[in-house]
Parts: sequence; structure tokens; C-alpha cells
Amino acid sequence: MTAAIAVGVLTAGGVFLILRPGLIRITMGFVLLGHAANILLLASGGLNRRQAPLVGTGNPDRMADPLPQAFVLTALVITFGITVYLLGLARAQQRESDPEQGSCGAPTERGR
Amino acid sequence: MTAQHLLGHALAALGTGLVALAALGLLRLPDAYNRINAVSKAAALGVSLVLLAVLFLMPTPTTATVLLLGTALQLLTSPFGAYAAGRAAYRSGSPLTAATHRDDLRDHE
Amino acid sequence: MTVIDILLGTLTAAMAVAVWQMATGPTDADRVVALDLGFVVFVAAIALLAVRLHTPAVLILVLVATLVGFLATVAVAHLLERRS
Amino acid sequence: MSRRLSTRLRRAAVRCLRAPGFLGHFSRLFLLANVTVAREIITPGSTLAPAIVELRLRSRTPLEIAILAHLITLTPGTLVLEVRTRTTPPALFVHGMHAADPDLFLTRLGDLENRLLAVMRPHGGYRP
Amino acid sequence: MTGTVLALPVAVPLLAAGALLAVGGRRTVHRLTAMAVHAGVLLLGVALVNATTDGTVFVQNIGSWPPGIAIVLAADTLSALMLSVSALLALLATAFAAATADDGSPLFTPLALVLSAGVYGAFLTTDLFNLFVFVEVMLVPSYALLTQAGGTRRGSAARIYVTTSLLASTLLLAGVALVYGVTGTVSLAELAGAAQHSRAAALACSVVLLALATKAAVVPLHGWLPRTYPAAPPAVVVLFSGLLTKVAVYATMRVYALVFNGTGLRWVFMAAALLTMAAGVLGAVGEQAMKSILCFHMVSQIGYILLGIALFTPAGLAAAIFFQVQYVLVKAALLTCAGAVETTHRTDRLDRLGNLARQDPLLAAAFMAAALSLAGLPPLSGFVAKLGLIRAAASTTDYLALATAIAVSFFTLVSMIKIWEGAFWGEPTARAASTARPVPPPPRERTSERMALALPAVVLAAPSLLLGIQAQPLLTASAAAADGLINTSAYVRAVGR
Amino acid sequence: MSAHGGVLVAALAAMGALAMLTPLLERFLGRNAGYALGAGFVAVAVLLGSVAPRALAGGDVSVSWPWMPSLGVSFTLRLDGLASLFCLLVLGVGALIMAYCPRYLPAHVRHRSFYAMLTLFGGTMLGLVLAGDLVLLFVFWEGTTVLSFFLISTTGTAAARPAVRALLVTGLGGLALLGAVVLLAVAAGTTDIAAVLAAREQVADSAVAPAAAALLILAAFTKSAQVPFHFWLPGAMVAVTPVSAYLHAATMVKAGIYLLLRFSALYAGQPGWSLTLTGVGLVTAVLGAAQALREHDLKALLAYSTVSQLGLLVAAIGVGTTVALAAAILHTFAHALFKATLFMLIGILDKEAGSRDIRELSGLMRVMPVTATLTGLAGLSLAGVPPLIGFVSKESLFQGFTSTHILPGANWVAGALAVTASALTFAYGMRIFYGAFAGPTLQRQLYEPAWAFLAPAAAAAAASLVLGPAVTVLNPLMRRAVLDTEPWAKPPYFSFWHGLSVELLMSAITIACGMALFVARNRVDSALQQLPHLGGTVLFDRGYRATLRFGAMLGRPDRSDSVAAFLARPVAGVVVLGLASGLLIGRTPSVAGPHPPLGDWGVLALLAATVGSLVAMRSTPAAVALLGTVGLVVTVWFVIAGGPDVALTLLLVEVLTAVVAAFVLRGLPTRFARSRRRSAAAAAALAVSAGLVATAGTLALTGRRDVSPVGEFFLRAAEPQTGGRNVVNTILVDFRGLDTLGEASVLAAAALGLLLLLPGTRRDSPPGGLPAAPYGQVLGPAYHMLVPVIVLLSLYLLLRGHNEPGGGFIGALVAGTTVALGHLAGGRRLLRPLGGALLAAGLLLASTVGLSPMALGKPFLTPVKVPLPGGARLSSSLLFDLGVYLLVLGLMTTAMDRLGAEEGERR
Ligand code: NA
Ligand code: NA
Repeated sequence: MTAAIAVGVLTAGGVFLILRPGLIRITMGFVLLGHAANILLLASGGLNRRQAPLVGTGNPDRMADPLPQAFVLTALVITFGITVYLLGLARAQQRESDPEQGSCGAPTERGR
Repeated sequence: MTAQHLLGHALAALGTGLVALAALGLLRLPDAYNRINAVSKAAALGVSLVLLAVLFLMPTPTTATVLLLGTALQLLTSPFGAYAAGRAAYRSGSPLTAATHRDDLRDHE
Repeated sequence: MTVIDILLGTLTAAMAVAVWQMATGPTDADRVVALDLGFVVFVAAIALLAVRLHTPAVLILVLVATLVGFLATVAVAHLLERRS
Repeated sequence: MSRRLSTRLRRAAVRCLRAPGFLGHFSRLFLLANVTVAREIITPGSTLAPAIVELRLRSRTPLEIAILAHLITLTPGTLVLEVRTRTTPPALFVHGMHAADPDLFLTRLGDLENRLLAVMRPHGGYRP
Repeated sequence: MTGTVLALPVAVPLLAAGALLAVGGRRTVHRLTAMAVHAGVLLLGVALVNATTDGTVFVQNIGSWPPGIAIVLAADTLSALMLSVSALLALLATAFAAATADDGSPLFTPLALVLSAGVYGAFLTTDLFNLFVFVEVMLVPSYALLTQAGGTRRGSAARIYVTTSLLASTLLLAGVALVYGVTGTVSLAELAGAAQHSRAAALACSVVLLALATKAAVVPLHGWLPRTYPAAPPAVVVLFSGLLTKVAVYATMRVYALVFNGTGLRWVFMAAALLTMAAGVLGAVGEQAMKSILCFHMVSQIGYILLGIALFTPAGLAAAIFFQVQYVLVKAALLTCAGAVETTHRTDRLDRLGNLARQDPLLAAAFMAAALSLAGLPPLSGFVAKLGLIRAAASTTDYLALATAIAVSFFTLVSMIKIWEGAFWGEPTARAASTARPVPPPPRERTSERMALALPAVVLAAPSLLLGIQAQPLLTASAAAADGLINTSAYVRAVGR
Repeated sequence: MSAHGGVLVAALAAMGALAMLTPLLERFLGRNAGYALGAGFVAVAVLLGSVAPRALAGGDVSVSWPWMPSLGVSFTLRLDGLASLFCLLVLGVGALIMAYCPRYLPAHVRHRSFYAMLTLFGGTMLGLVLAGDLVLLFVFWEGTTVLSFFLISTTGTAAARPAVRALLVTGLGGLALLGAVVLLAVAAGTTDIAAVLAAREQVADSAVAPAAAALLILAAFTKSAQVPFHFWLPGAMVAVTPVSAYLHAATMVKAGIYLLLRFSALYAGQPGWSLTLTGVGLVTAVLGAAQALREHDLKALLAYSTVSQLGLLVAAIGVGTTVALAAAILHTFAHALFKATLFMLIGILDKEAGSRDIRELSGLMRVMPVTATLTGLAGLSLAGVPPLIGFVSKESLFQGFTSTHILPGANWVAGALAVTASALTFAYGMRIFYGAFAGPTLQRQLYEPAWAFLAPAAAAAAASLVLGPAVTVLNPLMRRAVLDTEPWAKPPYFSFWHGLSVELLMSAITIACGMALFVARNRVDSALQQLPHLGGTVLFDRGYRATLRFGAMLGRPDRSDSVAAFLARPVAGVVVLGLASGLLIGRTPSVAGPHPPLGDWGVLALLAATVGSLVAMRSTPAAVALLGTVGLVVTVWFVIAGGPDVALTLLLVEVLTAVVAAFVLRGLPTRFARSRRRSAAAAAALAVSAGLVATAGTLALTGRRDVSPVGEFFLRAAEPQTGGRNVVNTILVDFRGLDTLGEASVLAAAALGLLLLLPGTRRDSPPGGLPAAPYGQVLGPAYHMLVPVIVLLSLYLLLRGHNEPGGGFIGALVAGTTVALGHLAGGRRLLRPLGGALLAAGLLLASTVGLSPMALGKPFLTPVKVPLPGGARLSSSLLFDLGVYLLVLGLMTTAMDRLGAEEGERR
């Protein structure tokens, strides 16, 4: 129940953000959607068993399904790579749209 | 409940109390500088106390290592955030509360 | 309900305050402070959760968080400063 | 044993002897400051008297300055807002929550610096 | 041959990418390495096609773990066919990139190699989550390749491409999660028939299919493709055209065949197929530049393949598979022509081009052959493909599908002739002075360069004629592949526990 | 394969070979290659003639090879009477045209491709009439369409539009034929034409029969230029004369007639078929003739004449009686003869006199007697004047039309319309004749062309003249052809003189009316000019442009620059899927378990508050902070859910994302752009719907089963099988290493993408050393203390990952923070120039470790233990993890290098 609501909240927030203008907000939306997918993945293994799947630390019958966790780790890292790339894209396009800043090379003196 | 547990819980409560106090400070203090002043430090002590509490509640060598290292790191790193936040607040023009009676930094500019 | 549960509830409230401050400001500097507090609350909460869940393995998060957590605050503060 | 080595050893020993004292002093300061700030938050009304003061430093090396700034910032109620190393002398701009008397406030900070330098400069001498 | 070789198409490109990154510089080394890798995969693919037409399924349990635990790679005829045609395309795209100098960056070849590793892996894997991973391995380099060069227009195309793909990937991941939530497995073999037994499994897989439909640019989820592909450098479009959406279509076939046993959702597939065919071709007709027209066509052609899936008869599937294989080559040939034109004349806009048939007869011939094949004119491969599909539709009395397929062929012809008339035949209608760029640089005059640019187009167009006249071998292979989709038991037995 | 059938293949192959040889012939003979090609056509005709007697005797002359057995398609050629007749036309007229070309084509210009295409066209046409398989028929049919397009195009740029119109109209018909072919094949269960025709009953009874008929008719109408598809044919007259004469008068346009004749056996006598063909055919005949009469350009006149004559043929086939079919067959032959003649002669006139205006054609007899005679003869044959063959065929047509009994009185209507069309035809035929023989000579400086130029036309004209009285010679061919269209028929004998009959009366009326029209030609002309043009071109062009506009409109949404426009659709798809399936899924009970702990709700409340604040936030620093906080809350969720590895990874990812985002945002405005309220509301509505669907989907599809078998396996077997106690990590590096290799490759690609996207230079830093670090004074000294701690922690996490939370990814992410720290603290920018090398090393290491077991014959990524000196063993999974570590570190250094620098710094 709580997982489902969490997925819903994150999905709604993520969708709202990816439908806004501006690549940064869209990127943030995708981060939220990534969280939603990851919580969904964990939920897909069932949330009744919640012990960390570390052999020797407890009863295997109470341990969480480890496979979705492996999936989440994989997905998480992929999402991270793409997020960084999206931010790079935002940086590249910002440089493009602002030739003054992008190419003349004078260090900005703001804040001094 | 052993004395060790009791002590652990007491420390945990104290630490949590400090953290909560910091949160309260966030609401009560008048400007960003005072908030920074209150929050990061109180929280640093609070966290250190909580970590110490955990050591009492789950005493193993690994826990001890992790927690002592963690406490040290907490004390080492929390001022960085505070300094950066304070400097940024000033440079970004975050207003000082009216009660601020002296500002050498402005005179210096 | 144990003492730890109550303390975790307190931390939840503290985090809510941090979120509130992040949302309302009023200045971006106040928001940075709130983020800093958020990290602190997080570390404390993880430490208490480790006790609550009887999972010492979780404590590695505390170590990592104390080691690198300040980076987020510093980076956001830096962002604020550059854009003033 | 060369003279140089013996000097270094002596200084290290001095450091080791003075450090616990400094740590104790700072811990007391730290805890008291925590109490002060906690009281400020809990009690209704305000006793705040904030000020930003320029603290001219005796410290010279980056390490000395960094540690001092770090300790000041770690202490509740005081916060370093700006570090000036290119000026002579170097200066810290410190925000204090309870600095109704700025001179007293500066004196206390100066005291902390002196104690710190006493640990870090075992020869005790001033550097120009 | 044993299943052990199945990991090579994934591992070797990655190894080569790492090696090329390590040695740096030397373009020739990069080109030759990539070509050798793709040629190797091509040979392997053809050998696999030969060895699987009798129904054999080659499998490899990665890491030697038991089936059900291990990720299993498997090759049946369908996988082998897709592997072969992708490798061929990657090989020729590499050559074309050399000709257009799109591979100028020392990172181009490593990225293209990682991309192809993802494509090859997606064709071989039998595990839904692993499919998601390989799709990402394919997509992330594609982001880099699409966005490598600047330009405002390209910038917004890059944003749209990356974000749409990312959304589809997230949806795919959610779908995989739901499948695991319902069934407790992500192995396709264990999922076989699941949708028939459980509505929940069917719904979970529908999410996967929806994500794949977005990636395959099925109408109405297609808009991103015609909007973004034309912004990519010529060689990159060629590479994309044959690989990216095809992976999604392949996966759709596989999932629908295994999990749904080809039943249920028929009208959804049919409606999507017809809409995609029609909207794609009409959109193509309305475009004004070579690459834009061709890219919109990709949408339409996806519709044809979907039609075969919707029919889900041996004839329909075989036709769809034949269609897909030949189409990869035809479309690549067309895009290669467009790319050659763009490289030579610095534009692919029809109103700024003209008279290319005189200047470049070889290129014009290659274009025309491929264009007519795309329109389904005999004796080219596109004709055989459409004949098969139309015949399959007629056999199941899907006359609306038959009529749509024929009508779409007509509009395909219209759009191809629009290019012919606009670029190859008449005169430019817009004056160079009115273009955004101040003065277009003089076209490349060196014959050898032109030959190098036209050659890949010719090499890609030639099989179209060959596959039209001598269609039976590929038809046989397609039939075997279709049989593997209809009778999934051999696949399930080979892959499963 | 029978020897007879072999001849057919040989004939077709010979045509192909001839086309191949064309460049060679043209090289040595120049434009005179036409003679050689003509001879080749004749030779092929002779070759076919060797088996024709057998075909005309009703014997089977066919050959069949499997072509696409999967589709039931075979390469079948069959020569029967109908095919023989058309072969004769294709090769006979083809030979004449080829012989005509050398003198017509300009010298000193290459005609390689022209000759090749024309020869290829001959071969294709031959294939079309010989095709014994439906699909093969279609193949050759489309071949003629395409070749026609190219042959028209050879004229030059001006021909582009007409060529396109011709291609599209006939191409449309071709696709209709494809539909018909497929429907017939499915209905009859075979693609063999003879078998389809033999299965008449079966086909006629099938539901698709009417559709197939309609499609066949559409195909024939477009190819044979029936109203309203006629317009492409006059347009195609921009082609050079040999093309007009061969393709657009004698052969290609007859393909439609051939098609109707071929399938007449299936449909003859059926009302729909008859009414359509007869009606459209006669209307076309009359309108075409009227239009021809008002044309002054001889070529246009002949084009409309062709349209009109084709209309008569179609109508006759529609009548479908034996006499009518016989008439159609004979007239097809006659028309080819005289129309080809006329085209060739007009080509000569055009070339010699420089004009094709019929008004300037007058009194030609005096200056060009031979040309004039030939033109006159062909004109008379066209007009249906005895003793030319045109007369005989027209008589038969009249006979055919009066034999119709589709509707009561239909024979009268058909006859009347035929007479009308013929009268008009007579009128313009007479104008041609008059221009040749009578009237004042307007151009006196003309000379007779060389005999070689005239000879082909002369031969055709002579045939028209001779074959009228000697029409009985054609009887064996014609009768056999009739039998092929109507196997049960008793075919008539053609003879020059039928005696006094209705047809003769009709001919008389025709000639009388036609004469009247001719005599009153000035008034008729001015009256006709008032009539609307028999257009179609305008309509077609309008439709064409409308299609382009419609397409452009359809694609407009996809030209948007707004990302939201593209992202909204898949989201809406999810919502629709959710709504659609909401009704389908019954609730299955969830697996019994404790209610979610209270903590869940606390975390959830925080999550909702944080997400809510984030979406409403317009300050960018605050958004970064809130995004990080969302990450923290989710991390806590993962801790509660029992995933310490996941939580640890997420924590690191969140911190690093915040740092990178902050670096990137430095160059951007501090506030997000405000957007229109309405679009925000729409986005919110979609977002809320998607959120609800996501919640419902999660509720419905998760938590309804016990732990999966594979999950159970991992929990029990991970340690015994791999020696690792951290089950999640064993899955990552041991059981599902392929996923991990894939995700590592993704990171490598993302890093390479950044390098490509943000090209930097080798020496970024200003000469005076590293740029001032923002927090150097405070962080700098600490940096040197922190880095060793971080690196140690990172390595510790890497090494212990197999047993406790950690591993390559986590370790590398920790190490990656040092790079970020370096940027803020201004210490050495650790590893920065190494980004590419780290990526290379990581990829190499991970893939090599994966591949190495294959050298031992074991599957990819099989874990191997390498013995080390000292008894220790190094697991290959650790090496694999190290590869992953290097890749993650590579990404971090690259990202910090390219994104961490100030805008001005990096140049
Ligand atoms: Na043009
Ligand atoms: Na043009």
C-alpha cells in the first residue's frame, strides 16, 4: 500500500516535471521517475520480508528478495549515467545558446 | 534493560533532541546567518551523540570503528557546509536581521 | 512502540521542518541551511534505524554520509554564490 | 643526534603535551556554546545580538588559518563568513549570534587563536 | 557450432571499444577494427541462420549457472537473421561514416561499437531485464552519436530524442518490474504463455509492449522519430535506421509470441499497424527534405511489420520478418543516398537541390532502385515483402489491412517520386542566397570521393534486387523464423530449466 | 521443361541479352544501333514463331520454374493465341520503331540508355504477355510502368511533371493489380493464370470476386487511359516520338486491354463487369474522339485518338460476347498498326517541317509525296475507310456492340455511341488525310526524307492496306486468341466483306456524319473550342498538392521544439492502458503479511511533502536541494525495505547528482522559466492521472505472491555457490554479470558522450596554476586529509563488496567524490586527465575477464579462481568488479572535468 502510494507520488511529480519547459526540470523529473521505478522494482519482490539479504545476519526466511535489489542497483547506476549525460546536454546547450559565455573565454567576475 | 541500554537510549534521546532543536531553530531564528549558526553545530553535536548511543546499543568492533570514524568525520566536515552556506548567504545578498548591529564585512567592501 | 520509534518520529518531524524551510525559504541561503539540516537528520535517522532493524550493515551509510554528505551542501551553496 | 632533529622532537613533544589541554578547552567552549544556542532557541523571546566582525589574525600559514576558521565555525554561535588571506594581516569575518560587545567577542576569538597557535607553534615565537 | 559463441557479439565489440579507446588516434585502425568486428558478427549470424533453419535453438547460460538462474543467450532463426542484418548494416554504416567523415572524432567508433554490442545483445537475450540493460547499452551511445555536433535545431532534436527514449526506457523498466511482481520471473522461457493464464501477467506485459511501441515509433507514439533522426549526421542516421527501432520491433515480436502466444490484443495490433502505416507515409509525403521524408517513412514501415505481427499467421509473420530484414537494407541504402547528397551539397532540402541524376548517375540509380523497392515495386525485395504481407492479409480476410497496405504503397511511391523530382531531376527552386547559411561551400568535385560516397548506397541497394529475384532463401529463413514464433516450444525447451 | 517452353525462356532471355548488349552496339554503331536492335526483335519474333503454330493449334507451350515457392509463386511463361497476338505486336511494332530510331534520333549524342531502356521495355512487355503466373504478370506490368516513366523522363526537365503523373496514375493501377492478383490467388488457391481461369466457378463464387474484378478494371483503366484516368496519356506525349509510338500507342497502353481480355473468361457477361467496361469505354471513346477533333497539335490529337480507340476496345471487351471479343482483338491489332504509322510519320513531319500543327499540314502531296501517301493511308485506316484494316475492325466492333444484351436496348445505345465516336474519328482521320493530299501547299521548301527514315512507317502502312482485304490471313491467330478469352466460344471468321448488314449501315452513317463534321470543320472547330477541355491534369495536380499539404499538416505536431509535446504521448498511453485494464483485472488477494509499519507512512508523508515542494519550486538551488532530499527520503525507504546496498548506492548517486547539477546550473538562471498556466494545468492533470495509474498498477500487480523461486534460490545458494555473503552483490557480479557488464558499458558510453558533447582541450588550466578554488582556504587543508580516507574507504568497499554492502559501483562512487571535492577545494584535480584511460581500462578489463573463461571452453563470464603466490586465490569476479570500478571512476572524472569547470576556464 505505502509502496504503491510512493510510486504514485513520485510518478505524478516526475511526469509533471518532465512536461515542464527546460532540460534541468525535465532531468529532475526523470530522477523522480527513476525513484518510482526503483520502488516499484522493490515492491515487485514483495515487501513483507524486509531483512537485508546478507547471509549469516539473520533468518533467510525473513530476508527480502535479493533479485529486485540487484535490478534496482543496475537501473540506478544506468539512470545516474544518463542523468549526468542529460546535465551535460543542458550545459552544452546553454553554452550554445549563450555564445558570449560559451566561447569568448573570459572568466566570469561575478561574486567578487 | 541494562544500564548500557539505558545510557544508549538516553544519549540517543539527547542527540535526537539536539537535532530537533536545530530544526526548531530553523523556524525560530530570524535570518539565514543565525540559522546556520545554530543548525549545523547543534546538529553536529546531536549526531555525534546519536552515534555514540548506537555504540552503546549495538556494541561490536565494526560498529565501534564505523561510528568513531563517523563521529570524527561529522565534526570534521560539518563546518564546511556551514562556511559555504554562510559565505553564499552573504555573497548572494541574503538580508541580515535588523538586530545585527555591526557588519565589518560591508564596511570592508 | 519503543524509545527508538519515538526518536525516529521526532526525526521525521525535524526532516519535515527542513523540507518546509527548503520550500519556503525565504532566501535561497535559508534553503541551503535546510539541506544541511536534512543531511544531519538523515544520518541520525540511519543510525537509529540500524538499531531499530538490528542491521549493523546499514551503518556503512552513516560513514559514507558523514564523509560525502557535506559535498551537496557545499555544491549548492557554491551555486547560490555564483549566481548572485 | 643532530640539533635539527632534536629541535623537531622537542617541538613534537611540546605539541603532544599542549594538545589535550587545547582540546579540553575547546570541548568546554563547544558544549557551552551549544547550551547557549539551545537556550536561545527554546526560550521564548530573543537575546540575540548578532554582528559581523573582522578578526585580524596572528595566524599566517594556510593550515593555521583553516583550522582556526574550522573551529570557529564548528562552535555554535560563531560562523566564519569570509576568509581574507591576501591582506596583511590575514582576517576572518565572523558572524556572532551573541556579540552585543564586539570587542569582547573579538577578544574571545583572539584567545582561541592564541591557544591554537600555542599548540601549532611549539617554539611559541611570533612570526612576522 | 555450440552456444558458447553467442556471447561473442556482445563481448567482442566492447573489448574492441576498450582497445580503441586505449590506443587512441589512428582513424584507419578504428575503421578496420570496427569493420572486422561487424564482419565477424555477420559471418557468425549467417552461420547461425544456416544452422537454425531446421529448428535448432542455440543457447548459452552465461556464467555456467543453471537455467532459470543464469541469463541465457539464445539464437533461433529470428535472432540469427536480425543479428546478420544488423551486422551487415553496421559494417556498411562504418564504411559510410568513413566516406562522409562523420567518424572524425576518435570516440565515434568506440561509441558505435558499444551501441552495436547493445543491439546484438538485445537480439540474443532471453531475459526481460537483461533486454532492458541491452536496450540502454544501445541507447546511451546513440544519445552521444546523435548529439555529437552542435546547432540549435540539432539541440532541440537531441533533447527530444534523449528524453523520449529515456521515458520509454523508464516505462520498460516499470513493465519488467510489474512482470516480475506478477510472475516472479523475468526469463522469457518461464514466461511462455503467462498472459494466457493470467490477466495480471497480460497487463504487466502490456506495459512492456507499450514501452516497446514507443521505442518502435508506433503511431501515435511516433513523433519523436521523424523529429529527431534527421538532425543526426548522415552516417549516424544510417546506423540508427537499421538498428534502434528494429530492436524494439524484434522484442515486440518475441514478447508477444512467447508471453501471449500470439493471441489477444489482435485488434490493438491491427489498429496500430494500419494507423502507423498510414500516418507514417502521409507524414513522409508532407516533408521537404530527403532525410525527413525517409525518416518519416520508418514509421510507416514499422506499421507493415506490425501488420504481420497482428496477423500472427505463419505467412504473416514470415512476411513481416522478410520485410524487416530487407527493409533494413533498403532504408539504409536510401539514407546513405541522402547522406551522400548532404555531404556533397551541404543540404538535403529538396528546394535547394536539383539535377543530381546528371551529376551523380550512380547515386541516382542506387536511390531509384531502393526507392522503388521501398514502394514495393517488382522485382525488388520490397515487392516480395509486401506481396507476402498482402497475401497473408488476404488469407485471413483482413481486407481493410490489404487495402491500407496497397494504398500506403501508393503514397510511398508518391513520396519517393517527390524526392526524385525534387533532388535528382529538376532544378533547385530556392536560391542559395536565401538560405540561412551565407554561401554554401562548393560541392565536392573529386570523383573518388563521390564514388566512396555512392558505393555504400550501391552495395546496400544491390541486395534489394537480389532479394527480389532470388527471394526464396530468405523466404525460407523467414518462414523458419516465423515458425519459431508460432511454435515456441523448442525455444522454451532450449532456454528453460 | 518442354522444348517448346524453352523457346519462351530463350526469347525473353534474348530480349534481356539484347538490352545488355545495347551499350556495346551503341558504341560501335552509334544511333544506327537501332537497326541491329530491330533485327534482334525480328529474330526473337522468328524464334517465337517457331512454336507459335503449336500454340495456335491449341497445344500447350509453357515453361514453369518455382520462383518463390513459399508464396506459391512460380516463374511461368505460356504462349497461347492471345499471347501470340500481343507478341506479334510487341516485337513487330518494336522492330519497326527500332528501325525508325536511327534516323529520328539526333547524331553525335549518346543514346546508350535510351536504346537500352527501349529494348528492355520490349522485353518487359513480352514478359507481360507471356506471363503465365499472376505475380509474374504483375512484375512485368510494373516494369512497363517504371520504364515508361524513365523513357518519358529522357526528354529532359520539362518532362518531369508529365512523367510523374503518368507514373503515379499507372502506378496506382499497378497496385490495384497487385490487390487483384492477391485476391484471385487466394480465391483460386494458385497463382497460375491458366489454373485460375480454369477455376472459374470457384473464383466467381468467392466473396472477393467482385473486389478482384473492380481492382482489375482499375488497373486496366489506368494503364489504358480510360476516363477519368486518361489525362496522363496526352501528357506523356512530351516523350520522343519512338516512345510515343511504341509505348503510348501500340503496346503499353494495350496492356490494360490485354489484362481485360485475359480475365474476361472469369467475368464476361456479369452485369457489373459489362456495364462498367462498356459504359466507361464508350464514354471515353466519345469524349476522347471529340477532344481529338479539337486538337491542332497532331501529337495531342493522336494521343486523344488513342484514348478514344482504347475506349472502344474496353467497351467491346465489356460487351463480352464472342463477336465483341473477337472485334476487340482484331481492332487491337489494327489500331497498333495505323497508330504506330501515324506517330512515326508525324515524327518525320515534325523533324522535317518543324511543326506538328494540323493547320499547317496541307497540300503535302506536292512536296513530300511518299510521306503524304503513307500518312493518308494511315489516316484512312484510322477513319475506318475501306479497304484498310481499320475498316474491317471497325465493322466488327459495330457488330460486337449490337450484340450486347446486358440491358434491354443496350445494343442500340452502345451502337449509337460507337457510331458517334467513329464519326468523330472519321472526321479527324479525314483531316489528316486532307492535310496530306489536298489543300494548298503551305510549306514549299520541304523535301522527302531519306527512304530509310520512311521505310518503317511504310511497312506498317502497307500492312494496314494489305491486311484489310487479306484479313483472313489473320484468322488462325485471331480465332485462337478469341478461344483463349472465351474457351467455350465458337469464334467467328473475319472477312473483308460481310455482305449487306447492320454494321455496313452503321459504317455508312459513320462516314456520312464524319464527312459532315469534316466539311463543316471550321464551324465544328469553333464549337468544340467552347467545350470544356477534357481535363484531369488540373484535378490530379490539385489532389497531389492537397495530399502533400495534408501530409505536412499531419506532421506538424512532430515539428514542435517542445519536449513536452513528445513526452505527453507515452504518458497518455500509460493512462489509457491503465483505464482500459482497470476493468479487466480482478483483485487477487495479497499475500498475507503484516500491515506496513508505521515508519512507512512517515517516510511516505515526507516523500509527498518533498516531491510536492519540488514540483512547485522555481528557485534552481532549492530544486537541487529538494531533489537531493527526495533522494535521502527514498534512501531511508530502501533501508527500511531491507536493501542496504541499494540505499548506499542511492545516497552516493544523490550526492554526486546534486554536485553535478549544481555545477551545471551555475551557468543558468536562478529561477526556472514560468510557463503558461493552462499548459501547467494540463501537465498537472496528466501527472495526477499517471500517478493514480501507477499507484493502481503497483497495488494490483505487486505483493500478491510469495518470494519467487529464483529469489529463494539466491538466498539459499548464493553463499555455497559463490562464497559471497552479500547476496545482492553475488547476483551482480556472479549470477547476472552480463547485466553488470551492460550497465558498466552504459556508463562508459555516457562518459564518452560527455567527452563528445563538451570537447575540452588538453591544457585547461590557466598558466599560473590551477584556478582559484571556491573553498580552498577552508577546504584545501582538509582536502589532503579527506582524500586518503575516502580512497581507503572506497577500496575497502570494493574489496568487501562480496560479503557486505559495497562493491565496485559503490566503491567507485565513493572515490568519485574526491574528484568533486577536488573541484571545490582546489586540490589536485585528481585523475582528471585519466578519464579516457580509465574508461578504456575498465572496458578492457571487464570484457577480458568475461571472455577469458571461453578460452577454457566455459561460457562467458564463468567465475574463475586464479591461484596467487602464497596460496591465496583471486576470483575473477573481483577483477570484473574492478573493471566496473574503473568505469564508474572514469565517468566521474569525465563528468567533473567537463561539467565542473567554470565556463570560462575550459576552452
Ligand atoms: Na529541388
Ligand atoms: Na528540383
